[in-house]
Amino acid sequence: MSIRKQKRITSRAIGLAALVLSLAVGATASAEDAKTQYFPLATFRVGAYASSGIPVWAGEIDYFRYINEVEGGINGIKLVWDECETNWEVEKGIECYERVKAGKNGSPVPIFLPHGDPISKALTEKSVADKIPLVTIAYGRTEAIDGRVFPYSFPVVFSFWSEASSAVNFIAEKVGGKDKLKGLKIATVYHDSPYGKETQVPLAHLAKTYGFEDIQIPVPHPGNEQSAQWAKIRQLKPDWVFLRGWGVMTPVAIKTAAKVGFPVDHIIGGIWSGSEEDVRPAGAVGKGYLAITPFPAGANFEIHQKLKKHILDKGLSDLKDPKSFGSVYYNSGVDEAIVAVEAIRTAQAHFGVRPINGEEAQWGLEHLDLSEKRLAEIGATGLQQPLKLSAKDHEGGGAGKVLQWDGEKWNVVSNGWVKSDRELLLPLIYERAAAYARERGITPRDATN
Amino acid sequence: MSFFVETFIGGLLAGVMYSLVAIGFVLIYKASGVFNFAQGSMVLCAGLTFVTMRDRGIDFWLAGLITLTIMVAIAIAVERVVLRPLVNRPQITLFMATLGLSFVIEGIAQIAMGASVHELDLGIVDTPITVGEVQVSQFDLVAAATAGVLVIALSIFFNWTRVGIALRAIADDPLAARSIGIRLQTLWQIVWGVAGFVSLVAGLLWGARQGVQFALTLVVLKALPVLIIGGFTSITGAIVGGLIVGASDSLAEIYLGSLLGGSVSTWFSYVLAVGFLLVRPTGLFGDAPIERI
Amino acid sequence: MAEPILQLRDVSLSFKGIKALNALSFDVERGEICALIGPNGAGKSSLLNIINGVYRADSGSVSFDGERFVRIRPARAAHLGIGRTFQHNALFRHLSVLDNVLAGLIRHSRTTLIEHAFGLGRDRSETRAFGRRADEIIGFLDLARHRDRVVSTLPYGVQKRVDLARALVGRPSLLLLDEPMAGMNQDEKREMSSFVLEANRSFRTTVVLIEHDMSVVMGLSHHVVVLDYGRKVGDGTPEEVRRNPDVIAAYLGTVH
Amino acid sequence: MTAIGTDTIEGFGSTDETARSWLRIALAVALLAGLAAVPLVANDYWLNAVLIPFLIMSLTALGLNLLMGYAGQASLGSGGFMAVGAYATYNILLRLPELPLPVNLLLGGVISGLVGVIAGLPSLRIKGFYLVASTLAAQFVLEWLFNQYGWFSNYSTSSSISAPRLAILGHDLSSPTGRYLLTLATVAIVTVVAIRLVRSQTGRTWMAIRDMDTAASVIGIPVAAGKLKAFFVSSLVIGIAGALWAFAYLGTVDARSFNLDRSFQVMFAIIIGGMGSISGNYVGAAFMILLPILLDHVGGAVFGGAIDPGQLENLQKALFGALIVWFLIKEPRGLAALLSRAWTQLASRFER
Repeated sequence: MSIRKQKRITSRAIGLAALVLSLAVGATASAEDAKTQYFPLATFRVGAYASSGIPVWAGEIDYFRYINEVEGGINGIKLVWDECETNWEVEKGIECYERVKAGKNGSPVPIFLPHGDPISKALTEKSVADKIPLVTIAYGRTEAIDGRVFPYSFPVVFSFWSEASSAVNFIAEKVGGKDKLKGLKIATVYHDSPYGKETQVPLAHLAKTYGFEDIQIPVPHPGNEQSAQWAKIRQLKPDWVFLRGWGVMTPVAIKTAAKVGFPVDHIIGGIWSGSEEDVRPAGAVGKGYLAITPFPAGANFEIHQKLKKHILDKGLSDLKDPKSFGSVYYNSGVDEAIVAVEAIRTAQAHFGVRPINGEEAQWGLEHLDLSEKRLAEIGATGLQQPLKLSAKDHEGGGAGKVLQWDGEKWNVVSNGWVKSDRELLLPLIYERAAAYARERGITPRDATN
Repeated sequence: MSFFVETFIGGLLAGVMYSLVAIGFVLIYKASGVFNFAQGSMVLCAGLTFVTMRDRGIDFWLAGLITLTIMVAIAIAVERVVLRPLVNRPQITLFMATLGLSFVIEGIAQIAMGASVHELDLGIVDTPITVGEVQVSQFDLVAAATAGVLVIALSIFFNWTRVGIALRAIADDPLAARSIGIRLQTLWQIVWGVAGFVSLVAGLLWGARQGVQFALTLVVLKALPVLIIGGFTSITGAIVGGLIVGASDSLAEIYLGSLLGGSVSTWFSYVLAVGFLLVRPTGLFGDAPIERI
Repeated sequence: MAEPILQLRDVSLSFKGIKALNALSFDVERGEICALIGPNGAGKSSLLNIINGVYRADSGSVSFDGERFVRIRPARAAHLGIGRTFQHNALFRHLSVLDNVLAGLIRHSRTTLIEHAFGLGRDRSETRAFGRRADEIIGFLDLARHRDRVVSTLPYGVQKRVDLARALVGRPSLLLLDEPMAGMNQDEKREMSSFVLEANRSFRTTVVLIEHDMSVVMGLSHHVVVLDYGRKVGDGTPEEVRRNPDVIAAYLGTVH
Repeated sequence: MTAIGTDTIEGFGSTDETARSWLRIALAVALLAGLAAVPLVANDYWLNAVLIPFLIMSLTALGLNLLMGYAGQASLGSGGFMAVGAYATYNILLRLPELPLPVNLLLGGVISGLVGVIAGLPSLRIKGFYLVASTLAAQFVLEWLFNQYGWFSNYSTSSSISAPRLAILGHDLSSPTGRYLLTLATVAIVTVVAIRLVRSQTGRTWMAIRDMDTAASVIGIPVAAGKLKAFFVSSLVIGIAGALWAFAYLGTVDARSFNLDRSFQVMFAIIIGGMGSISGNYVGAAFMILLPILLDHVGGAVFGGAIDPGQLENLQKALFGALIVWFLIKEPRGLAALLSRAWTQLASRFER
C-alpha cells in the first residue's frame, strides 16, 4: 500500500474516531450537572434566513444569561443551552431534535424550540412520542391550539389565524369600526408555501362575517421578483394589503409597491414581514409601512433596562450588532425565553424545584398564567401580552400590536394590543383539529383535568 | 389593455435583470465550457463586499474599485484552483463542482462579512414614470440601460479586441487561439475577470432592488431558463432570453396563474425553455455541434 | 439471377448546400462483397449512413431486400438485417468484449424489463442462448482471450474486430463495413480480410465495404463502385474498374 | 464533450467478477445481517437522524445512478420524483387503506415511474447539459403541483402530508426500529433487483446508449425505449425513496423537502460516490448525509464555545463545499473506485 493511501486511510480513521468520541462525550452523564435546566436551541445562522434568526437567538440567550447572572437561575436551577444548526430545513431540524432530545449531562429537555414552521410540523408526532413540548411562538400548526388533540404542540401567543384576524381588526380600528369593513377590498399578498396559505381559511371566514372582499395573491418562493403581482394590485385597487412574506419577499414587495404607486402606509406586514431586517433593505420607500406583531419593538421596556445593565454593558450579550437591541426579532427572542422560563417556574411550583422534564414542562405550559401582575414583575409589560394557557387553548393571547416604520425605527401605532376574533375562529380551529384526530386515529384527551 | 402593456413592460424590465446575471454565465461558458453555478454566490459576494465597505464609510467609487479587484481575484482563483484541474471532465461534474464552490464562497463571505441584511442605495430615484396610463419604474429603466451598455461594451470587447477574437477562436479550435499569440490560460483568466466584473454590476443592481442578502444567490435559478432559451454561448441570446423569460413569466403569472392557482412563474419559464429546446435543441443562439460517426 | 439485395436509385445528399452525393445509382447482388472506393470526401461514409438510416437522403430511394424507402430509422434498418461497423471507434467503450458482442443481439431479444429485473424463466434461457451465440462469434473472430476485457483497453486492431463481431453476431443479411482496416499494418489487414471473406462465405452475408488499400480491395471484392465528389465514376468487377480510364484519372492516378 | 461523459470510468459493467463473487455475496449477507442487528445497540438518534436518512439517500442515489450512471441521461428532477412517490403513496394509503404497505410503496413507485417517463420524453431529442437543464422543468412543476393543489395533501391546512400508521401484517412499524427495518429491507430488495437489472439485457441496453447512442441505434438497440425505461425504473426507485423519506424518516413533509437542493444532493451523492457503480451510491450517500453531521459534531467538540456559532456554521459549510470540490478533482471515478482498489488489495493479500 502506498504511503499516500495509508495516510488517507489514517486520516479517515481519525475522522471516525472523532465522531465516535464526540457522540460518546454527549452521552456521558455527570451527576453534578444534573442540577441544571437544559435548553437546546435549534438555530439557523447559515442560509437564506440567517439574518432573521441571529437577533432572535441573541434575545433568547441574553434573557437566559440574565436569569442565570441576576436571578441565579430559575429558583436556583441554572440554565444551560447549546445550539444546533438547522439551516431552517426540516431534515437538519430533525437531526438536531434527535441529537438533543435525550437531554444533556443528565439534565432533561423541558421544551424544544424548533424555530421554523416546517420543522415544527414535522416534529408534531415525534414530540408526542418523546413527551417533549414544542413551543412555537407565532408560527406552527394553528389547529394545535387544541391541546386535546395536540398535547405537545404549543403555538403560543399569536397564531397565524389570530394574526390575520388582528390585522383585519386593526383595519377596522383605522376605518372606524368593524361595521365599516363592509365593502372594503383587502388583498393578502402571501408567500406561496404552507405557511403563506395558513391564513386563507380564516380570512375567507372573516370576509364572509364582515362583508369585505378577500383577495389572495400568491408570490412564488423566494419572491425576488413581484412585478406581476403588484401590477395586479394596481389593477384591482385594494384598500389595504396584508403582506405575509418571509425573507427577501418583504423588501421586494415594499419596493415594488412603491414602483406601482401603492401607498406603503396601507400595507400591513404580517409577523414575519414586520422586522427591521424586512423593511430596512427596502430603503426610503419603506417609510410609513405597517406591521402587526406580537413582539413590539423598542428598547425601553423595563426588562431591556435590566438586560442592558446586567448583560449588554457587561459584554455578556450574544448580540453582534448593538443596533439590534430592542429590535422586533431580538424582542421575539426575549419573549420566547420569558414564556419558556415561566413555564418551567410554573412546573417547578407543582413538581418541585429541580430540573423539569418534558412531561412536567407540558403541565407547566398548560397551566401557565402570565398575568399583568406577573408581567410587571418580569418587566415585560407592553412587550408581552397577558397569556393564560389551558389544555383547550395552547395559544392563550391572540393579540398583536401594529408598528409603523418611520425610516429609522418602529413605532407602535395601534391602540395597545389589537385583539383577534378568537371566539369566532376557535370553533373552526377545533373542527380542523378534530378532523386531524380522525384522520390520524387520535383520541382527544379529556380537557377537564 | 393598459394593464396588459404594463405587465408586459414590467416583465421585460425584470427580464433584463435576469439577463444581467445570465451574461456572466455566458462568458464563463464560452471560456471554460462550464455552467458556473457559483455565479450566484459571486453576485452575493460582490454585493456584500461593496455594501460592507460603504457601511464603513468608504467612498462609492473606491468601494467599487476594491470590490472589483476582489471579484476579479476570486474569479481568477476559481479558474485556477477548481476548473483547471477539472479540464476534460464531464460537464455535469464541472457543474457540480461549481455548486460545491458556491458553498465555499457563501460560507467564507458570511464569515468575513456577516449574514445581516443590508440596504444598498445607488442613488437611483424610484418613483414611477407614467406614460399615458402605463407606469414604468425608473429604477428598472436605469438597470435596463446599464445592461444595454454592458452588452455593447462586451460586444466591442469580443468583436474588436485581440482577446475577444482569440476567445471566439478557441471555441472552434484551441490551436487557432494560440496562433494569435495569446496564451490560453491568460485568456481564460481575462474572461473570468470580466465575469467577475459582470457579477459586480449584477450584485449592485440586484442588491439595490432587494437589499443585499443571501437570497441574491437565488437569482441563478432565473438565469438558467434564460440561458436555455438563448443558448449557453451567446450574449445576445442572454439578452433575448432574458426578455422572453421576464415577459412570459409576468404574463403567465397573471393570466395562467388565475386559471391554475398562482405561482406558475416558478416553472413556466422552464417549461417554455423545454419547448424551445424541442424545436432548437441548443437554444435560439447556441452553437449546434455536428455529430459524425 | 435473383433480384439484387440492395438497389440505390438517384440518391442525392447535401450538407449546407454542398453536394455530398449526386444522383447516385448502383446495385449490390446478394452474397457478393462490394467495395466502395474513392478519395476522402467522395461521400462513401455518407452513403453507408443513408443505407442504414443515420442520414436522410434529399432525394432518390434505396431498396433493400425488396423493400423500398427514402428514409429509414437506423433501428428499423438493423431489424431488416443491415449490420454496420464504423470508421471511427464506436464501440461501447466501458463494456467488455463479450458485452459489446451481446449488445449486438439485443434486437433479437424477446424478454421484458420485468423478466430482467427478477431473472424469470425466459430471461435465463435467452441469456444462455445469447451467450452461446456471442461466444461462437468471439471464437470465430479469434477474440476469446480478450473476451472479458474492457474494449477501451484493447489495441486498435482488436477493437476493429470487436466492432465486426458486434455487427456479425446478429447475422445480418447485409453488412456495411466502414474502413474496417484503417490504421492497420499489413498482417492485421490480411487477418481482417480473411475474417471478412470467411464471414461472407460461412454466413452468406452480403458485404459492402469502404477501403482505401487497393490491394485489399482487389483481393477481397467481387464488385467495386468508385465515387468521386459524390458521383459514381466506375462500377464493375475489380478488373473492369482497374481498366476504366475515368477511374484512373479520378482516383487511381492520383494515388502514389 | 458530453454532459455525462463516463470517459473516466473503466471496466464498469463487465462481467469479469465471478472470481471473487462468492466472497462478495458472503460479505453482503454479513453486512445486511450486521445492519439488521443495529437497532439492538443504536439509540434513536442513530436510527432517526443518521441511519434512516443515509439508507434512503442511498436508495435515491441508486435510482438516479441507474438513469445517469448506467443509461447516461442526467437529471436534476430527483426531488420532484421523490415528491411524486411520497404524495402518491400517501394518497394510496389514505384512499385504499386495505392494501398492504409493500404494495402501496410499489404502487407509489410505479406512479412516480410513469411521471418519470413523461419527464423523460425530451431526452429523445435533447442531449447533454441542455437535457440536465430541461429536467429542472419537471422538478419545478412537480414541486409546484403538490404545493398548489390541496387534493394531494387531502386539504390539510398546511398542505403537508403526515405519515399514516405504518404496519405490515399487523406489525406496527412506527417505532424508530420499525421504520429503520422497513427502510433497510426496502433498500436491500431494491439493491438486489437493481444489480440483476444492470447485469441483464436491460442494463446492457442502457450502457450501450450511455457509451454511444448513435452506434446503439445502428445495431438495432431500441434507444428511445431504452431511455424511457431508464427514466421509468429510475423514477420508480426514487419514488419509493421519496415515500420512505416522507414516512419512515420525517413523518410530516411538504413539497419543500423535495426541492432542488434535494436533487442537487442526490446528484452530488452519485458523482462523488461513483457513476455507474452500485456501491458508489452508498458511499456517496454517506458523504452527503454523514459528513455534514460529522463536521458538526467535530466542530462543536473542538471549537464549541471558542468560536462564534455563526462563524462555525459558515466554516463548516465552506469546508463541506471544499471537500466536495476536492473529491471531485481527486477522484474522477468516485469514492467507490477508491474503495474498490482498497478492496482488491485487501482481497489479494487475503488470498495469498
